[in-house]
Amino acid sequence: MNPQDVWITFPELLVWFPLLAGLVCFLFKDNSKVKSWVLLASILTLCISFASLYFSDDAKYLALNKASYTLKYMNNGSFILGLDGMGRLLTLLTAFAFPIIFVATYNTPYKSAKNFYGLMLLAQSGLMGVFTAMDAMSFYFFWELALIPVYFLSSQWGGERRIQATFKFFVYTFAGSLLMLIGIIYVYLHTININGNGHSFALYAFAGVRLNPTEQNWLFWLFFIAFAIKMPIFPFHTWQPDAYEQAPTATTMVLSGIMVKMGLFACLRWLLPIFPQATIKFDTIIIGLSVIGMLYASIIALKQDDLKRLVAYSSIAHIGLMCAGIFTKTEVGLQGVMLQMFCHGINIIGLWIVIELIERQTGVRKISQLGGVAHKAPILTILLVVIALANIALPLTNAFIGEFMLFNGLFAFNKWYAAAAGISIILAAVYTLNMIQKVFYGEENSITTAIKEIALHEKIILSVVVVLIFMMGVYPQPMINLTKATVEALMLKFN
Amino acid sequence: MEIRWYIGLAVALFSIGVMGVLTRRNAIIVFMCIELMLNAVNLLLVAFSKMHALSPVGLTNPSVVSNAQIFVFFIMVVAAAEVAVGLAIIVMMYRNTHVVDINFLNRLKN
Amino acid sequence: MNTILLTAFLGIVLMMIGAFSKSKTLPRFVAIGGIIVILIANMVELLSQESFFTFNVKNMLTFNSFNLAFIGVALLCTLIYFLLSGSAIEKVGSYVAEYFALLFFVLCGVAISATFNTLLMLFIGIEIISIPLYILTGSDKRNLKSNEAALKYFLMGAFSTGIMLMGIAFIYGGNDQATFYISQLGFGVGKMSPLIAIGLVLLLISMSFKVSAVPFHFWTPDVYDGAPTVFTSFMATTVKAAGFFAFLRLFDNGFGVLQPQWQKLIVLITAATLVLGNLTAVFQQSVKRMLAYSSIAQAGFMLFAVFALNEKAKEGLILYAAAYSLATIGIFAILIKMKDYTIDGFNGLAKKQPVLAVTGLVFLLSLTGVPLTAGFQSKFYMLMAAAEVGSYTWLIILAVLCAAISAYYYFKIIQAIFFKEASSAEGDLTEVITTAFKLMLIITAVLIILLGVMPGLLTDWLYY
Amino acid sequence: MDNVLQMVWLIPLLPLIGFLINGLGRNSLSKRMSGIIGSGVILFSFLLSLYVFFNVKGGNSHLAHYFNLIDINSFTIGFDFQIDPLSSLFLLIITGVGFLIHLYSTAYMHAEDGKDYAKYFAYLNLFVFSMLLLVMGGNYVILFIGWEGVGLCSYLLIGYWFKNVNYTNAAKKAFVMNRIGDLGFLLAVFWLLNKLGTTNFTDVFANLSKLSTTDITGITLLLFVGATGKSAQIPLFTWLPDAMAGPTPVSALIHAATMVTAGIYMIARSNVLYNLAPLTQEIIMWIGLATALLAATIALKQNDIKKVLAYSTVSQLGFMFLALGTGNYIAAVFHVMTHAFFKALLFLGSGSVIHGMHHEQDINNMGGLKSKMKITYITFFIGCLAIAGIPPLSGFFSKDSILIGAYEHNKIVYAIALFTACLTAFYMFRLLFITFNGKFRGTQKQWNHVHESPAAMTVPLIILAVLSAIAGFVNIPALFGGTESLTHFLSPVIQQTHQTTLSHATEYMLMGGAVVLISAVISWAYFKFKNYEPKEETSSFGKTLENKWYVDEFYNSILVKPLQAIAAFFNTIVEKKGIDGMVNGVGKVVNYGSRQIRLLQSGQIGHYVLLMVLGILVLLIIQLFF
Repeated sequence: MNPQDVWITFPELLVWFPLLAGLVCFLFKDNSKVKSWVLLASILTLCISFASLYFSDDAKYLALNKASYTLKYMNNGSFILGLDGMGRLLTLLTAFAFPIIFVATYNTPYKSAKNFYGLMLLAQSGLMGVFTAMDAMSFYFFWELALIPVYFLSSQWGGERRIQATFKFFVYTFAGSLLMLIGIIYVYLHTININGNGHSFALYAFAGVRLNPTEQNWLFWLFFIAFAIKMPIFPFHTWQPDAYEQAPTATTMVLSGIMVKMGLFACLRWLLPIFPQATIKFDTIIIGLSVIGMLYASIIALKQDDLKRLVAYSSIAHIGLMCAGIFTKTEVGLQGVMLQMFCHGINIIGLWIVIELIERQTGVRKISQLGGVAHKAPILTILLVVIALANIALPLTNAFIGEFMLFNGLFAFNKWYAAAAGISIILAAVYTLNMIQKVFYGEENSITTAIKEIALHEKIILSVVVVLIFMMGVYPQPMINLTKATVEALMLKFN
Repeated sequence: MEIRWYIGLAVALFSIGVMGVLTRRNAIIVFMCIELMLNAVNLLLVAFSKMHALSPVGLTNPSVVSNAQIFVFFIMVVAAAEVAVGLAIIVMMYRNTHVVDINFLNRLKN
Repeated sequence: MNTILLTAFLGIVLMMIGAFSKSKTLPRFVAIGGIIVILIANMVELLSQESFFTFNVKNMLTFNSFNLAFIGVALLCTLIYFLLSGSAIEKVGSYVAEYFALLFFVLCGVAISATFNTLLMLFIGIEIISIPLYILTGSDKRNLKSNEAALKYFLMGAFSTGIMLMGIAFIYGGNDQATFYISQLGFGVGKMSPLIAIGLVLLLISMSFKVSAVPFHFWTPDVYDGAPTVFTSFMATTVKAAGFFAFLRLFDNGFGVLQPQWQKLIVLITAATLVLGNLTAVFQQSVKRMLAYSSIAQAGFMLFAVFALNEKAKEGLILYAAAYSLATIGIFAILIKMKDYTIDGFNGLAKKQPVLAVTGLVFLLSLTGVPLTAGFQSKFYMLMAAAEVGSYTWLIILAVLCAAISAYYYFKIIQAIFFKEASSAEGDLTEVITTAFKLMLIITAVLIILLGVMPGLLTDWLYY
Repeated sequence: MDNVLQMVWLIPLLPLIGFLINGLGRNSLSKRMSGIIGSGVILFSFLLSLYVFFNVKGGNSHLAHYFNLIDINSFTIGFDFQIDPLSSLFLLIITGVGFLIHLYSTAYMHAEDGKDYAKYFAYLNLFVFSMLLLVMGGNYVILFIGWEGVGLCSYLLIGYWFKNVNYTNAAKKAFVMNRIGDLGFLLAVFWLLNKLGTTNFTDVFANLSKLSTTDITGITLLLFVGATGKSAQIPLFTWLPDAMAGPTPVSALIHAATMVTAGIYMIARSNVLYNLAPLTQEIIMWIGLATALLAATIALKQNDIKKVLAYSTVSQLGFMFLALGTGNYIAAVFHVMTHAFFKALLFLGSGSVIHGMHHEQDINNMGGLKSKMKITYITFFIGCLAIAGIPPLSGFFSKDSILIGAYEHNKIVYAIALFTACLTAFYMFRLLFITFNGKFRGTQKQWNHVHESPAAMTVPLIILAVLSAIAGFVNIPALFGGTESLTHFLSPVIQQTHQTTLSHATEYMLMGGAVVLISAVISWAYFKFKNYEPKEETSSFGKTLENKWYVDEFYNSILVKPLQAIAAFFNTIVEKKGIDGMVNGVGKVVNYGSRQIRLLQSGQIGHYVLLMVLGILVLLIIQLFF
């Protein structure tokens, strides 16, 4: 499947199809039909993504399966989309997430739903773009464009303090990405185009750029701060709990399930290849930050009473681990990150679904106000327990494999960091079990007596999540193979 | 006489104009101070043109000398135009608020 | 050449119409028709590289594709401005034709200051721009704010004219070519003589005044705020762009060789402009005044062109002029329709006027510099140009941080439009909106996005 | 030979299937069905295990590789099973005792309604599955999977009655404490992976030469940390007594017979590793000893019938670690086996009592039950004799071999161990006499209710009683002309460092002494407690014991409270005021600056011009003089 002999390639499909589908949403008259439409569209996207797994032969780092437009009037000359192994993994995650989200929130009423779903699909398109962009300009474009719909979703359909919280999130990330823009420009000015004339934004040009140590050092930080804010890792994380809490849950799922992966992905796709020396130079600092963040977030999670904030902080801890995994620069660490990005996405979306279901029925998210849900909704409870245990990386769940590899990499980097980070595993168990105990066990109270067992389609979607969790927990090898080539290509940079 | 005296004089006039703009409160006087500045410029231009007339360039090609003097005329014309507009504005101002004191102009601020 | 003559001619024609016809709408149609003709004429000149009229301008004006391209942009912006806000001009006062006439004279000045090759032409061009603007600022005769703005503008404008002339005089005296031709000043790379230095600084200052760069920007907020909104919209866009273009050409063609010696001044001015413009805009409650400060802030970015003086800078300036003008004209057009000029006046606009809301969103995003809008591309070009210089990286970082601040105040409006509820459910926020107006807004927005994707559409004209 | 062992995968698979059936069909299945399925699958795997057991005799072992869990360039972790004498022995214990307990549960849990009944068996099957995974695993990762799996099941089963907050707290405590241990375990695994690139037992033990002493000591210590968590040793033992919140059969299966011995299994499995780490062994020995003593002292003063047994379990586990520490692995495994029998017996017996007393657990309200609960009494009595170590019951042999090992290693250790053994005898018989002898101290109503348990409960009791009576004979020491068949059976997988070097005389002497002492203690206990009257504890020491040496309180004050405090501090101060404050601070600064700087725009032309002129001068100065 070379781009020459097909009229459209998978990366293009993955980006343009959701975009069109999203625009179509705005044309809908009534809000009831639009739900089925977006569901259909997202499932089609999922099919495309599956197809891209089978029909594209190679998973090389600089994907051959590439769509390159050369528009005369575009300043960066060309506009390159491509899929390598890592790209496939994350586009697959994106494609997976949206149908799940749409089904899970099928009964959630949104005012002016067509705009809501339209923006959701636009966000999906933007995310797909980020994961398939093979040149810096289009990467930056999508990086920002994925943000705008999410900003609107959160500010329009969010909670009490949505406007401030979301705006903080926006400005924070916007400032970060502007710094990255400077970085991109400087690197661009140092690139040499493949055929020797002028500069190029293409990834291969960036990856092959020659920079002296001092340039590498400060450019590295220009890029990294943007990514660190997006992930987010300590101490750039403070936008995140508010944003998660205030956003409508469907959007929170996108934010935490996929968007935070943009930061990690960007580190792997851009940071490491462009600045290997700087990466080696600063790895200790960054891993230190990540580990501090893991402990810090886990400890704070102990004190959270709002379910969403609890999950938010636990997510910060997990992201910290993944970030650390990236900068160990070990094969196992990188593999772990790739796998864990996917697993964490699935698991946390599962958690959000459960929270959404509880909140929709009771109208509260406060742990202290809930209790005894297990009697009322045993199925929900069981599914939640499984997902929660996956969240704390119990063996035979997907997260175990990922975290096992990540910790392994971290241990290879430095025993003591690994030991310190390990404490967060214990803390994770503490706050997760606390949550389960307070919300699901015990006697039901006036609020929770209202709860009924969840609807069939919700059961089904949660079961899908659970099945995924176990499948990848028992046999993750396909996922690992998917990203093997990418990891090997990355490793070449470091030895 | 050396050029520097002319420059000194012109700069002095100019500075007086500027000081006037800074210190006076009556719009018309401020305006006149600005005119003073323009005339300082005229003086300077003429002086320079004479200076250049004696310089090698001027000797070889006298037309360049006249450029400055033509410029002076332009300045005068434009100044006249400005006077027309400016006085009109001041008059309009005076019609609405029977003052021409620029310190009362502070409806627009911050 | 076409533009200069035709605009002047059309100005006179309109005055005649004013004198002999009482029709209120006729001038507008004449103006729109005229501007289209002029635009075409200009494009023809750009393509054929020869004018309809052949005078010997003694090389006092140069018509190359760069200058003509810019004039084209200015004319295009003016056209869109007429189409969007032309009807509003009729509401300012009873001398409609004269207003249009004056606007055409301004355009004439724009054309001259865009093509000048001698300091004399620069001076004349600038004055032809300024003097009609003094009048337009004061055109709302019964309104004290308008009067005050006019007087402030006039006094300070005249003052800066004086400074500019002083500068010109020194330049003339200082260069031993005894010439006003900026292309013949013939400086060496060596340290410049005191006379030149003073003249240069004075010119720099007077140009900074025209483009309202800190600390010579003080007239801007008051004048923009006091002037009738339609004319503010024109002043803040086309005129300012023209000022920048003149600024760039003067310092590129005239003092380019001396750049190392005056760059630090530009750096100072740029930094000050960025910081002060953005900071001050944050606190404004009136959108009109906020846009005035935002125009100062944007000027900070445009100054990068003068700072860099390279190819990218030139392309960037054209692009910036177009992007900034289009977006600002658009947002002003919406503002003119609003009943309440404060930010709260926009509350809940999305519900009542979706088209205005969405197009307004595009304009604001473009001003913020979000990708896929022309605003992003232009900022990108400027940063690129500055980065190519290599030195003063801190200035660039400062610039993007200021851009982040700018998001703060532009998004205040977006929040008001989309996420806040209107104070009263019934009662319109705006005057009646015609379909044509909506259409024009949409076209403008599309133009912005088009330039956002393919800036080449514009920048390639430079190399025609 | 291998083809016989091809079907080992069935052994764990069956319980898994049972779990799935009971779990998914919990609403539709009748109690009877789920009971049958639940215990049936275990019975089958027991039979299979027997089959396997007889096939691995003579030390042939079987490695089965099914698929790769993780396969990357740096290392490969397979989903492997390893069947050899050691694991097959554990298979027997787990499935055998497991089956009996399932059987017992069918009656014991009969009060539960269908759903929960099925849930109970589902959990129990899941537990057996994970436990089997643990002992069959061919590398440390699979072992760890089972290791955490059993932890999860214990969590679920302790919290089985999840309405009760105390129970769920106990469950949480158990899980978290296990997690602490698991972290140690994991780190050890990472260490191995990074040094050797493999976790397969065979490969690891083959390549030990590649490891430095520090590596080995570190790894072994970390593994031991894991063991302390799972097997309730100091400092992580406090969860086990609380775990008694679960149903009694669960306590019997998980917290006496099988799960808690996982630590011993794991260390016995890695004996090769430990033999190279004398330091670790020393530490293990002392910790085991300390735990045994501490738990025994606490057990003296407990009045909850299950608590007593719980502490005795902890104490017995201590003995096993003592044995491991002295390199006497076989003795440890031997004791695991016998202990599995008699402790399961005792727990089930207590369960029968509790069942008979309608969930009364306080022995102060019991007494004289022997008249009404014959079988329970007799079997319980046997169990006590066994655990006390009266010949020729099983406990005697296993404990004796441990003591001998200790004696050879270090006389003081031996003395303390012996003393602890006496304590064991004392508190067990205290329990026995208080419960079954004397006169009934409960209400008349209770007395009328008291009844012997149904056959489904008594039969397992009897079987276990028999087993705990005779199990000792599988490893009769040489000096009784025994063949030490267990030793021979295990020898291929375990390199016993400790070899008996004592003269028979001394051995006889030691044993005799021990037996005499213990019997004395028992008789003392008899006279002290045959007519027991509950009375308020007076001596401060007694109080300390009653309150378990205040260990929980201690942990609370040094760990839990500070952590909560730190969390509160971070949450309110550092996060909100500190970091977020800084971020918002930027916004505030901008706003403030904006408010101030706009005052520059005073509206006065005079000011404007002045500022402009100043600007001009500044620029001129810079241009001309800098």
